[in-house]
Amino acid sequence: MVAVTKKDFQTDQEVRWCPGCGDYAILASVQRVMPTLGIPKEKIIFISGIGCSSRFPYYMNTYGFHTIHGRAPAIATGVKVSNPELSVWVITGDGDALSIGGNHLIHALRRNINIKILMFNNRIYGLTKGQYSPTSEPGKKTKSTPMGSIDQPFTPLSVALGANASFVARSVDREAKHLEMVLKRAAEHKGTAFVEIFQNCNVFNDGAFLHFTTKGTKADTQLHIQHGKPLLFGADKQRGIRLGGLHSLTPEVVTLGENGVTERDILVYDETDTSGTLPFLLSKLEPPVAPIPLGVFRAIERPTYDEGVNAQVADAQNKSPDASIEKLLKGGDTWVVS
Amino acid sequence: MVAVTKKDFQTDQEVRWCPGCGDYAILASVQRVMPTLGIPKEKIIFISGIGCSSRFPYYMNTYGFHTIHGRAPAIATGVKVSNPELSVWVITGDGDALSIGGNHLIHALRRNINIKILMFNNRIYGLTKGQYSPTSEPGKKTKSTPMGSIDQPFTPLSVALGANASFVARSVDREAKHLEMVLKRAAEHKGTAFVEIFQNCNVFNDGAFLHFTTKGTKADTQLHIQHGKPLLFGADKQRGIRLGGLHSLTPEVVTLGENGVTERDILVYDETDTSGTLPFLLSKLEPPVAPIPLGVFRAIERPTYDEGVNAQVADAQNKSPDASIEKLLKGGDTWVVS
Amino acid sequence: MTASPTQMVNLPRPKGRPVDLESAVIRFSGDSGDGMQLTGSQFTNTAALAGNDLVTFPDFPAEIRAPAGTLFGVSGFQLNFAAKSIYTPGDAPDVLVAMNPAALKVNLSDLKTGGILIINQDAFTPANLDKAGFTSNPLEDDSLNAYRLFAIDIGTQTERALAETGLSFKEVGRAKNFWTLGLLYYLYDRPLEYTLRFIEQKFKSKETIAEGNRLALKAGYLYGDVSEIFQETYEINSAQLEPGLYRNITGNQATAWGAIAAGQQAGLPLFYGSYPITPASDVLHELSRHKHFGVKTVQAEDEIAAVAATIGAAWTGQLAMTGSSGPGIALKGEAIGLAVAAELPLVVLNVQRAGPSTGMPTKTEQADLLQAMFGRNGESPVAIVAPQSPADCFEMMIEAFRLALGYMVPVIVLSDGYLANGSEPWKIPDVAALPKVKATFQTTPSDDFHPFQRDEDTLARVWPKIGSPGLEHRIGGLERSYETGHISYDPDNHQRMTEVRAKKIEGMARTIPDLKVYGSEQGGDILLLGWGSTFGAMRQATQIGREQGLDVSHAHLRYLNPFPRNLSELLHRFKRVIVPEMNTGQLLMLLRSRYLIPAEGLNKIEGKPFRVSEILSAIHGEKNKSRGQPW
Amino acid sequence: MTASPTQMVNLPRPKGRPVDLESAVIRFSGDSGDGMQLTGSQFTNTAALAGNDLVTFPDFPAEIRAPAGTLFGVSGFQLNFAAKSIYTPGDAPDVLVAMNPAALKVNLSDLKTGGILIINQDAFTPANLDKAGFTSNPLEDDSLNAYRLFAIDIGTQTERALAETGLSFKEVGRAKNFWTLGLLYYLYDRPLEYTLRFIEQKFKSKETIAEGNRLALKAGYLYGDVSEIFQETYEINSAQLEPGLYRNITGNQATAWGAIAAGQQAGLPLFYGSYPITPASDVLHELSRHKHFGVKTVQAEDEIAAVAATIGAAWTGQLAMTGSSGPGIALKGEAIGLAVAAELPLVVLNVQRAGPSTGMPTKTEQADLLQAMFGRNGESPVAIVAPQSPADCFEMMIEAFRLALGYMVPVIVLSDGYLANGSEPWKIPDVAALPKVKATFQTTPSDDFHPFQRDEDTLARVWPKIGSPGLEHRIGGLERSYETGHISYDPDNHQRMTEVRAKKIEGMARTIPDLKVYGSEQGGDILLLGWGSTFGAMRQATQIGREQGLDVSHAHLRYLNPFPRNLSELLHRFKRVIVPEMNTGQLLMLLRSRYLIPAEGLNKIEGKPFRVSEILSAIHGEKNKSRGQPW
Ligand SMILES: Cc1ncc(C[n+]2csc(CCOP(=O)(O)OP(=O)(O)O)c2C)c(N)n1
Ligand SMILES: Cc1ncc(C[n+]2csc(CCOP(=O)(O)OP(=O)(O)O)c2C)c(N)n1
Ligand code: SF4
Ligand code: SF4
Ligand SMILES: [Mg+2]
Ligand SMILES: [Mg+2]
Repeated sequence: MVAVTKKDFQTDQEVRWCPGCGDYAILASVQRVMPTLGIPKEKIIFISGIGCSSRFPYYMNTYGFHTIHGRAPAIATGVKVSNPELSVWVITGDGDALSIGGNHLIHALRRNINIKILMFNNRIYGLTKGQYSPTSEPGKKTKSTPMGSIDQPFTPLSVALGANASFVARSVDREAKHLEMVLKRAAEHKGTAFVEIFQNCNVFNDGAFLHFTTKGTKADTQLHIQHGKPLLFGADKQRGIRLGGLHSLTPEVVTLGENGVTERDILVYDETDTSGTLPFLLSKLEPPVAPIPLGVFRAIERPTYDEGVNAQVADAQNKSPDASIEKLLKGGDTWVVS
Repeated sequence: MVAVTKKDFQTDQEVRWCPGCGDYAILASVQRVMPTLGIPKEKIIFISGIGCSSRFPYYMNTYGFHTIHGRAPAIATGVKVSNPELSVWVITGDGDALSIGGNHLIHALRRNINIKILMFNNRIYGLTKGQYSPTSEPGKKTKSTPMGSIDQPFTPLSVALGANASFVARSVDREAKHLEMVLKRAAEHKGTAFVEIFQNCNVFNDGAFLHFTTKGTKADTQLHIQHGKPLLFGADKQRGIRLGGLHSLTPEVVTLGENGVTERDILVYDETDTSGTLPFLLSKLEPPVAPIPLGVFRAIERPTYDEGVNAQVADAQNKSPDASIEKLLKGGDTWVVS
Repeated sequence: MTASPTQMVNLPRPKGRPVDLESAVIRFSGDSGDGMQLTGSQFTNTAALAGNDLVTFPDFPAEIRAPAGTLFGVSGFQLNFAAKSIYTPGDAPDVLVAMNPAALKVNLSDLKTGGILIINQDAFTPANLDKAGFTSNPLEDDSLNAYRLFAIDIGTQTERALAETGLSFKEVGRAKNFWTLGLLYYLYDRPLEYTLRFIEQKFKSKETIAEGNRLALKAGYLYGDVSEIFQETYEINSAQLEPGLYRNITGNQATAWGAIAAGQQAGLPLFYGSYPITPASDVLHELSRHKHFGVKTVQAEDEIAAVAATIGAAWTGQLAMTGSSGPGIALKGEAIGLAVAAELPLVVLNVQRAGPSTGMPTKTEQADLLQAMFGRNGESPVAIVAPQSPADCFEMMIEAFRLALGYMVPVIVLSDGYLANGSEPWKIPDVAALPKVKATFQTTPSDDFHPFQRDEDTLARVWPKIGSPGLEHRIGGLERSYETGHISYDPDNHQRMTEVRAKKIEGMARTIPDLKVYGSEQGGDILLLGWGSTFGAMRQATQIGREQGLDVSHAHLRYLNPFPRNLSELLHRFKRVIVPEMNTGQLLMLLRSRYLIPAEGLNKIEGKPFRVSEILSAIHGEKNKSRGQPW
Repeated sequence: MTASPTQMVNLPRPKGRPVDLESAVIRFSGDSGDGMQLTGSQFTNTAALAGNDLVTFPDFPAEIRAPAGTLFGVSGFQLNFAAKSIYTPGDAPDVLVAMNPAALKVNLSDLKTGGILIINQDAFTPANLDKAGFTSNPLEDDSLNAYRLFAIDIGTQTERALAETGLSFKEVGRAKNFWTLGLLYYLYDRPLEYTLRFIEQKFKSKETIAEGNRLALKAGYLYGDVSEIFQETYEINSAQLEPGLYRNITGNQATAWGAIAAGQQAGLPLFYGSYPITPASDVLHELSRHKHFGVKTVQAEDEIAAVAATIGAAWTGQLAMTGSSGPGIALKGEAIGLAVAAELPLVVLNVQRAGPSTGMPTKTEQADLLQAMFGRNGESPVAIVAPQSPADCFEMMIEAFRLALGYMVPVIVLSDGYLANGSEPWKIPDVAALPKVKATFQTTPSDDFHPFQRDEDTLARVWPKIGSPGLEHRIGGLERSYETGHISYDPDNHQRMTEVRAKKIEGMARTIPDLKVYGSEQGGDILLLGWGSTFGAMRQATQIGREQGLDVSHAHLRYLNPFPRNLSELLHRFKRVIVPEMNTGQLLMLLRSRYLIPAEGLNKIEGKPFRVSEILSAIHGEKNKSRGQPW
């Protein structure tokens, strides 16, 4: 019995985000994508940490666990290893995932446990009322950094690629169609899927992504990655990314037709690049120097942790079909007292 | 009063590693490098976590703190922020740094706190007697993985680059000269230096690096990175690494003179590549497909965290030279009761 | 009836002679967006400047901005101000302001029978009533008969007053709270000056908004005058406080300032490593604003990194402090153990909140005492102190550092959400008379130097200044030889070191003040013994009880480990010992175990402070709804 | 005098009639590289097969392989075997084997006066003597006069025996331990068969080494016979154990097997999430070998991830267990709180070691009881059980799961290093009679379903099987409404839920056995009350004390939270209650607080178990070197 409409995935819980929060749009997109996956809703699990974003599971009429700060990927690992048949989704924030939870995140990615991690990146701590996060831009003035933050932020996708994530993607709260495409791709991927979703916190970090989400200019500031296609952008797809040369891995933003540049010079994207160098290069692009790349950066196949664990158990069980406590206790050296 | 010989850095503590352990060679190299740095030994701090490797500080006649498992980079952060004049070294193992301590490691690298992190990678948990670690090769049979491990390991340098480490290097316990060169470079770097040192655990993982440290074959299995030089290797430097082409970031191992390959085709190394893509690409190379790259992968300048913190404090103090508790308490709204 | 501000410099005083009151309790409540915290703190400061004694209790929702009109979005601010000494925000409000139906729903049951109920009737729309779960409009049925109801179209009135300002509809809506504040200023005969000054400063760059708020404030005030809805107005004279210079201060602010003061007293730079968490974050915020005192704050990647960095700072001779709330303190346990083993001076602040687990983050509780005592592996004793009021946080922070530095041990400070956000007038102490905090560094080598050499008296180990030539040494979390400071697995040594670590804590008792009794010092029928933020309710209940002729006394522990030296003797002077706690009996357990006395618990875990009446009824021997387990 | 093995199938029995003994205590000691653990466990198994009762105590250094000859590299294995019931590895060895000077130095003071001292004199070189800190050679001065010294050139003898095997010098050196074992087999008249079989299996693929070890074993045996150095040999008859099938088992093995058995009983797959740590790692190792029982082990990235993954498994209906030692348990505190709040069945194993902090990882202690009780934020009760002997770990693991599943709570199991590595003969239980462990899942929807619905009797919440259609629900660490299971900040509800969480634990007492008294059941002069691994020493001391005519009894708590229901009544039957613990008085504190009795502590923190004599002298009222604080 597969649930078929968005409504089936809504709960009766009053949604407790600030009016105008980007989380609403993401929720709507997720609720729209779920019915298209062909998975009965009782087989879908949402697990979150702590943060505004982490309230998400309450609003999904699936199984949900609102756990503790930063630990959702680890809890999800236990869930998935124990229940390989479930579709397990982790909802987390930039603080939850990359600050307190950074270690669990990279280990989940390394192990390639078949869970989907959606990280809502608002570049701020929302729930604790506005401290800077590991993705806040340097110099950010917040309650805890009145003279501006001095940390260099993480690029979340670079971190994920450094941990050898098998699926890495990025989208934006406001771009429902794009986001839903990315979510579907994540669902289809076998292995850990890491999806960064830029999310506007209109209370503590309003407009953080306006420079590339504004209607009029976004064609020039967004680069939509498509597998097998050249990395072109701009309203009329006249601009693109090419390599600096055979000895330089520095990318250049070029315009077709200028300085003899033709489409043949433009990097053709390959999301299956095994070394991960291509997505890594792309993860470093950002405005104002380059457009912000959105879409699926990487999607490769490698063995999943949950399969591995379960295969070993199955294997061992096949080899010892007659395992019993009796045999266990009486195995090895024993003696009789009479 | 600068200490001038290796001896000055030795303690009277009996060294408690297994006979034959690679840690001895690393200790000797560190003790040889220290006197060359021109830093008085009382200004040198060694901080470690827990593991065989983490016993290191006991054998260095400097200040030393043998802390708890995984937390050394965080403790070192407090030390360095408070004492920017000290030379702070972290000694850690593959388990200590990348398993329990993964989060502190990537955050130290992100912040670029000016500490030197030496990670002894023996690809095993030594102190707890031989469980697999996050750098153990897949399928590894250990006490905790009798059917072989199913985790994909981290590539430590890729993790560090994912976290945007400003200095990343690699060496081997047995290659004293190379190791000492790398240690000196790390010491000179301003920012977090991450150095992976392959270290043989002859009790629980003997010979893990023999395939590229064996005398006879190592010229063919080691690639010594040199800034500004082409990536050549082999006894007679006839083999090298080139890019797969303008559309592919997949590196190829080629032989000079074969298929028209000349030295001009070989990638010329640039350790200052800002995007980090070049070192990332190199971090993915390993035998048997390619030689193991050793040396300084990356060395770039970016602001350090300790400087930032101290600059803000100095700035604030300059602006309020007359700060006093009296003024603090009496500032704002007050009233007199008489 | 809008009036230009110039016209209105002098506002009429309330007509007739205001009724003289000893004290009053007002609760402002409304939607999170209604600005009730601001309204409350404006009234508070105005009352403070008038010399009233006062205690406040802000109570906000867990949500940042819950959807308008919902029950969980209700934000409240209660304030007790008086012409006498008071200790609590008051059990039940005399006046309840409810800006919408949800606020009414949540707060009505607390209002005194016959109390004044001021309601913004514009917000009582069918939609809002529905969201608040009302099936009929309480303004229209008889459900509010027990109160003096003033249903006012506050929204409309504000709109009218601001009609000509050119402010948007939304901006006008936001000014409602100033209108309401004005009305209450009228009711309690308060001057507008403080708030007018505040508006001027706060909206410096937004003159039209400033003007709108000024107009709203005055319009509310004038409405009280013109509409003549109140039959009487009230006056509360200034309290007989000790002479001196006063300010209002919250617990978290006092905590931060106490730490800064300790740094100045010790001549050491303060290091604060923390990770944000409710209700402790404001200490991080406050400290990060005081870099000119040499304060360094590190917002770490998590609580473990925060305490770890702080341990690094402590080792190298800083005044080192880390802070969090219960869940974060749980994470720090292992590292605090390292500070115990390495014998490092470390102050750990726990601003407690309701648990277990995430619990109710914005609600108060004092259920982390036993975590502070025992929340680590092994025998791992630390010192524990607890401030008893918002302002007391200042003094207890200095004490915490004095003990940490004097004995080279971690000291845990137990504050809580109620202290942290609550405020009280504070007589600014004489800075010259602040207690000394002394750091004794070793900076030069001695022949027999090793890092676990001890002071004979305090047993504190030396604090070698890292970086000093000739004092190079290695320490860590493994057991150390008492004699040499080297790693030791010797059985007798482990026994000895375990005892030394305990004795350091016990020895502190010699330097802490004896516990004082309020009431019958020579002993008597009942001793109320408490700790932490229950102080106010206990003291007030004791006063009232004694006025009622009961032989009840009160003592309050600010030192929980070690206990004051006279505690045992003092306990035995009383026939009964009652221990009120916002937990299931944690101090109770320590007392019973240590002194084998049949102390009784009075326990409440509701996420909110005791009412005076709850303690009074316990003194009267009434059965309480909740009695503590011995543990 | 090498002899071919075929020649030697039948070895001579010791000459003369061996002296009959009730029991004997042997300690093997040597360098970490000397193979003493192997020697000890070979002797153990041979004794076990002969039907002796026995208790072992391995004691290894913290270092993996410390440099040869150092004091900190000494490894020991003590074994008590007897013709009667025994409970401890023995206070003082009758026989000490010291393979080098360091081993002699570390262990000599424990040897009984007049005891047998077997020394490998080849290792007493000037260099080794120096490393061990001897200023003169004890074999040459008079310092060993108090013992029956047998200084034997074990190295040389082994070399001679293996001269023709073609083994390298190093390999020959490694066989010394088998030579020594052979000698002791001779001394105690034991058959070589078990060890010969072991050698055959262990060195299956290395026949020359197997042959060398066989030769060494036999040569050592024959040396005893031929050299006639021993004036007498000994015999220890089989003990009067309960009839049945027996095996030898260590605590960690029994722990792992108990968990596997619980899984089989419950019909649930066992999930074990852990991160390696001494002395708990062997449980992970053992469980990972039993995947054929459906056991899943996850070696997580740290202890927090380990408990978190286990919580995920628990939520979805697995038999969920996590394990560590004290420092790791400290890290798990916050997450255990989540399991308390979310009411999940979770077993948490703590194999305690000496603390605080890293402490002495290879040494034993029982100082984490109060951490188990209180090591989390908020009021966060969990159940606690503690096995009392290595084999008892099996039963208590099953109990832990029974309670966790029956009440939907976390249960902490407190083992320790002494139990974990020690072994004893275990009468293999009747599998059919193992206690039931029942999981009650909800799998189908009901009209009023919510995830915090409870069983009226146990108050356990439902356990909805994740994945079942119609039971979709959301849980978490925020406070929940008793009525609806939704998030609730309601004050009365928080009080109620706090009480429910406590009552679940208290209610368990109805299903746990009453505490039994060994000795004077009706009460008497002294009750020794303990928990955990002190059982053996306490029982033995009680036996001896009673034989000496003292009115002393013994009771041992295997359930620490809740306590057995009869505990209060039982305590009051005795004039004195003495509580021996390897901590500074943790159970003592709980008892005194709960029951207000002047129980006395007998406390020892030396990283090693109590001696029987220490407890005996306490019974005799002698002043102990360490008396516990009440807390
Ligand atoms: C152990 C612990 N530490 C700290 C907190 C406080 N806390 C809750 S959410 C949060 C950060 C939220 O930031 P993010 O993950 O970016 O989520 P957002 O609210 O922005 O969606 C913090 C610090 C906590 N609940 N638990
Ligand atoms: C909190 C905590 N968890 C676990 C341990 C046990 N432990 C000590 S060292 C170690 C791993 C050591 O591996 P690695 O860092 O690679 O160091 P190596 O011994 O190989 O040099 C572990 C798991 C501990 N001491 N503390
Ligand atoms: S604080 Fe920010 S992230 Fe949180 S709910 Fe409000 S707008 Fe959204
Ligand atoms: S166990 Fe391995 S890493 Fe540890 S000291 Fe021995 S050889 Fe070195
Ligand atoms: Mg965020
Ligand atoms: Mg290692």
